Amino acid sequence: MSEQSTLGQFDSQTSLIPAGTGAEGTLVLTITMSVAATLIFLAVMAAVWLAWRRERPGHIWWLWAGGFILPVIALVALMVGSTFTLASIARVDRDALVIEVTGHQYWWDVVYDPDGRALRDANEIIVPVDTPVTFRLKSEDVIHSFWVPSISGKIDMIPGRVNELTVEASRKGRFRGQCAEFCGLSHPLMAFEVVVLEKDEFDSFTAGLSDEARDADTLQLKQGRDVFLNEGCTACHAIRGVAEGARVGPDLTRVGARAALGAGMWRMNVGNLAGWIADVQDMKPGANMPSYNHLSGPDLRAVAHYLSSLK
Amino acid sequence: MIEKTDAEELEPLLWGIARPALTWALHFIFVYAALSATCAERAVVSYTTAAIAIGVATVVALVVAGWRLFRGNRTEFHIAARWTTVISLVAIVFSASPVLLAPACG
Amino acid sequence: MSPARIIRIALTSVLTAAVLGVVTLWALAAPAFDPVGAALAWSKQRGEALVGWYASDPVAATPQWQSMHMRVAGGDPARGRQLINEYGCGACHVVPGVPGARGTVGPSLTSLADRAYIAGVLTNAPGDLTRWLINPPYFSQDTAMPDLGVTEADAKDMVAYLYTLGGFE
Amino acid sequence: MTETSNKPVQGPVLDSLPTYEKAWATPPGWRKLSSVSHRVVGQRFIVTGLIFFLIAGMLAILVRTQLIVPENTFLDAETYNQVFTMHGTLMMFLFAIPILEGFGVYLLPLMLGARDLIFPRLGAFGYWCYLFGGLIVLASFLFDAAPDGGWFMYTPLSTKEYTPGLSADFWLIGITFAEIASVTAAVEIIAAILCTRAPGMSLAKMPIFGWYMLVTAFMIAVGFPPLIIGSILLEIERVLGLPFFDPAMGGDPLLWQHLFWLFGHPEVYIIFLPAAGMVATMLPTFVGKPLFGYGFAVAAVVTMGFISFGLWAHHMFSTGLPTVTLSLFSAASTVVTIPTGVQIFCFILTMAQARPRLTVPMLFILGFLFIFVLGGLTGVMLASVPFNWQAHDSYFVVAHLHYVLIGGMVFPLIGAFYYWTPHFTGRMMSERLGKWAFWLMFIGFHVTFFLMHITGLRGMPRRIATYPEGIGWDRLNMLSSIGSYILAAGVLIFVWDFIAHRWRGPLAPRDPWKAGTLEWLYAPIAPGHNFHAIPRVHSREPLWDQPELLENEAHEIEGMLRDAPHGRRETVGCHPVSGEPLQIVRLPHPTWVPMITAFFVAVSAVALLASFYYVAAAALGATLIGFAVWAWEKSETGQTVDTGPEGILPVDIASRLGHTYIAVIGTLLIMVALFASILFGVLYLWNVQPDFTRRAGDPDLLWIVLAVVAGAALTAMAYLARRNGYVLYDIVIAVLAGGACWALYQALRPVTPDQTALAATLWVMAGFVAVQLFVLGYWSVFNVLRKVFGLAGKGQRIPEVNRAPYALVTFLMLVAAAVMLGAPQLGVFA
Repeated sequence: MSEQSTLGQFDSQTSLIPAGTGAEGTLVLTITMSVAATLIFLAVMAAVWLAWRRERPGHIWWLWAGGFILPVIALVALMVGSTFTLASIARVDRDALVIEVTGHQYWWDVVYDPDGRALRDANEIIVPVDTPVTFRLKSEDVIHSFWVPSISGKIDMIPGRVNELTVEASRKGRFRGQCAEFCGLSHPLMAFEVVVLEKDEFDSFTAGLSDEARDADTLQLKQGRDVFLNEGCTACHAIRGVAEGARVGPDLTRVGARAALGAGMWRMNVGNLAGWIADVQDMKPGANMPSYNHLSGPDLRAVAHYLSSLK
Repeated sequence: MIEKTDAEELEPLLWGIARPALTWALHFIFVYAALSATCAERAVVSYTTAAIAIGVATVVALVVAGWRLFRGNRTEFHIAARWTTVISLVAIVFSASPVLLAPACG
Repeated sequence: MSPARIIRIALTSVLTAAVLGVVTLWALAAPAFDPVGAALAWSKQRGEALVGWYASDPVAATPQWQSMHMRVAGGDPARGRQLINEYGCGACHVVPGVPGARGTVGPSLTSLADRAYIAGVLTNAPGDLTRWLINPPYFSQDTAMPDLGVTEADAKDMVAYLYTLGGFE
Repeated sequence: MTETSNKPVQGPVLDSLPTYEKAWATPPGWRKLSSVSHRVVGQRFIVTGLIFFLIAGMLAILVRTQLIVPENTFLDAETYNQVFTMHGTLMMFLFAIPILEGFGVYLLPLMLGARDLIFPRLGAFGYWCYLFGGLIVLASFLFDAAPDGGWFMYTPLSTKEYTPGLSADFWLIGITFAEIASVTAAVEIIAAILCTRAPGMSLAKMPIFGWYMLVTAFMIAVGFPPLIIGSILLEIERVLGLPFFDPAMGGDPLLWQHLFWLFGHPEVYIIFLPAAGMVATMLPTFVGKPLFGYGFAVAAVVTMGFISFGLWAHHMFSTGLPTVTLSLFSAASTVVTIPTGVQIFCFILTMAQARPRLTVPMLFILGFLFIFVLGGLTGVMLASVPFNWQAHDSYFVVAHLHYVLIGGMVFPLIGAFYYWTPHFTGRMMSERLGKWAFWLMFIGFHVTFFLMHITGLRGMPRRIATYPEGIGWDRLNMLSSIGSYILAAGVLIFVWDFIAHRWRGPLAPRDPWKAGTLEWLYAPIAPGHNFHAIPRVHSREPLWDQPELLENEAHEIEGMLRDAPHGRRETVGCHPVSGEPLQIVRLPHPTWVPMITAFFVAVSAVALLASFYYVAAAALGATLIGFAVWAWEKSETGQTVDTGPEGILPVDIASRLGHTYIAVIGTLLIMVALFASILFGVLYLWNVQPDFTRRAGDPDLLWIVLAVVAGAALTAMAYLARRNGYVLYDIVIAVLAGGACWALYQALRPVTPDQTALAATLWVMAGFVAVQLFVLGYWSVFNVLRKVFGLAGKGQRIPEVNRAPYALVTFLMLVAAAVMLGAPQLGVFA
């Protein structure tokens, strides 16, 4: 799935071009409210202009009409419209596909089928098109907010609480999401990508996700894997089949397959990966991963190649 | 204009202005408390009882707030009392509307 | 309202409307759609061509050997800048002109063209730099710079861009 | 009478009334710092507020410069977070409210016909708390510990674990300290509006600015306490580690959001209302006709004041609250449009009565109408929950909040500066610079903030130091930044004009704008004591409807209380509703005590920051002593003063209509709001975390009953003491207060506060009731000393009359606390 990431892709993170039922319903509301607001604004400005030119005092019913009757009518219409849109959007579909996303300081832990095989991945969420998906949103440290403008509105991820939202992507493609609740130093660098696939492509992906990481077949990749095992990376990162159990950092079993690195902020390639491993704190200040700048040249290259080979 | 400006003339009018607004405040607190009681994890009351309680509270609030809506003449404070009542009545209805529209906590 | 005043108001309102329209269109459009930038680049290019023709008087002027040897045949700096962003060089190097290229793992590439050697191993010439980019470990076993799988064509464009960083235009 | 020089001079100093002028003279030179006159303190609030505005404005320019291009390296992430947090904090807490209070403190006595604000020393104390608190918050930059958690400091990011340094403490302690100024000013404005009006000015004939400030004062009294309690809880969590907001220990991060926004939304209406009050005062002046629909405006202001307390959770739509609760707050957020609409249409219909004069303040009023209406409409859009899920915490909200705050407050404020500066300095500000400032600000504002609506809908989140290139935000942000420079240029022109007009501006004539309200009675700069004689008022625009006020010399108009025969500062106390004179209020002379007391509070705040807890405790002790010295003066109840036309009036009466009684009721309103916020916290945690309710042990029921009994006895004694002020009653009250405190402590001993959030909150509730009891005890001991040293005679029982309601409310709090402590055990609520 490592095609072009949404970095630099125009309109990849906008609520004006919807690609999900939530965003579509809201866009209808946005447009109607914007048009109504513009008309009301022009009407009030016309009233101001009329009042400016008028010499005789206005009538009392102006106040009744402008201050009370019209607003009440407009507000009732707004309330009815937005309450029904809310009812249609804010439903939690019990038997829909469940994906659990847990917010950490500056990255996203994604678990497919959490109640079943609990397959961990990170920072890139694969979703089938035209099928309801229930996101189960949690947080491990501070409050984050899960927001993919193209697909649906945002829901906060609050520690100690589980928020659920059922979302249905209506168009294939890659859409960019970003944490919308200020969560610390590298809050601006905490993005993620939602990849919407056909139903069968999605099934093959989740099947592929379950088996272990791709084997290191060349000499350099084997050296890279040994560096990964000896330099303490396994304390935080897990690779299924190589090093299990660590949950502190993102799961790297299919890290090479992700289109972006560092929670959606850099293109996934050997260059960025080597720079990231060597100097995380400079690229993402405040991240919980230390900069591994004590690796020798060949070791750094080997582990970078090994990780980007894990497709 | 009010000729007699002593306190006895104005006091009831002041209360006429404050009463609807206070009624809205108490009604809002009641609705919020009822919704919190039924939608929170502890679920002290069921949703239907909360909805009925809110309905009753709304009717009571509308009566208390709108009690002296059509009395009083054209003087400034009578207008003020009447308008506070009108705005508060609409606000009370709006506060009660979610319960009537929404079938459950959701 | 005297006619002069009406004309003045009409003129100013049309002018402001036009300016507002162009600016809004420009603000909302995608980076690719950049009429202002394209116009600027076109006029700059035309100007350079004109000046260049006058300056490089085919008969009398002596070619500047110094900058000639840094010329990369068929290298497109603009595409090179884009590729540097694609390959993630910014993660380790500071590359002026590439947004977000502020890595401190490798040396800064500001004024790379003025340097004598590449990574202390190869001379700073177009051919060497291109070969270095294609497979750095081949030339220096212990370098930390990985083999990014850069194709020859990409390397040429990247070198063309890198040589715009420094003394020689 | 001094001859007309080319320099503005302060009021006619009459040689014929020597003791009077001497009594009201403001000490010259640096001693002016000890002045407590509302004219001096008011101008200090305004100038200090303006300075904070410029600092915060400069921070805004840094933010916009950082966002001008994608991936900019002008500011690193750490500095950017500090800059935008301080921009929000300074603007909301240290500029908006204090500068409007400054205008209120300065203008209200002049408009209502009083010689000075009702509690001058309290006003001075409030200003010093504001200045010291503001300096503490600003000093955080020097220690590289500027708060960087956003101006709302959401937990758990702002708890010790994720913000280890002192930055959050600087915010919590500095802001809470600066808020003392707002809360004291609120009590003062309530008492001033209700108790010190000119004879004949009933509430129906009060200028509309009075109604706006009265409703704002009540909103501050009820709105600020939730934040004060929230800040105290968060500070206790950061210092003592009690788990209020830790979900693992039975707390809830949303409790902070509820408490903060219970304050947050009323605060933005507290910022809007005084500014709308200024518009409602300036607009009729330029139209030459009274405000259209005075009754409508009063109704709209009152209902807006109430409904603004029902909106707070529209800041929390995306936190996953139940949908029906979201709809409740969505409904309340839409309904608040109606009072706003009524006010706007009152202004429009006022303008319709005649062709308004296009002066600079009028330009800013038109700017206000244009921008605020647009901001209000985007606000209604945000009230719709689904749209809010897309727009919350995006730049759409940044655009909306700046439209309603800059449009709703800054534009009227700058219009007010142009309108009232002649009253401060005696010189007019320049029309030409004013027009330049307006148009630059208007255009710069729209270029900056209108585009942010689109940037927000295009998905750009708030509070991000950099954004990736090419997603669709680059050019919009560049234009916004350019617009912000134009806006800054406009503001700088206004500031230059405000400074330079003091020597370059033309001399202001008497009543330069042909206004109707009383503050323009004297030729600018009015004398320090506002009125030589307080005139009787017959309508809301005395200067229009009573021509004799403007025809002859201001100091010769006939009125009451012309002289101060015994050299004391006095003003007229009136009946709260009818405005008929009721008493003479003796006002204090310039004194250093408020400044010193505020300094001690500052020392305790800084010591708390530096965690020198003993020094902090000592400084608080010194503050208490400071208050005692402050109140240590001979009671003057029972004396009488001949006021001329209104006859002989008593001084400082001890009754329910007295100004001190109304001030105590105002203070009780704040105390009840504080207690209610804690009660909300207890009920919220009890409701949201059911399995933590009794995990930290059960309070001792016997001691709870004893505490309630002690409280009941206390209240009975307090009401007994009202009739006859025996020293014995005071002693018994003090002992009972101590006993009730001890009983509460014993009751809570089995509950360990650091086990669960509910236990910790119960301890804070008991602590608050203990503070109330301590105040009662301290009050009674102080009474004993005053009687023993002969300062309070037989019939002088103001303290006793005022203490009775205080004791009753404390008893009710005690009962409520007892119910909260006892209920879980008794199985009333499982």
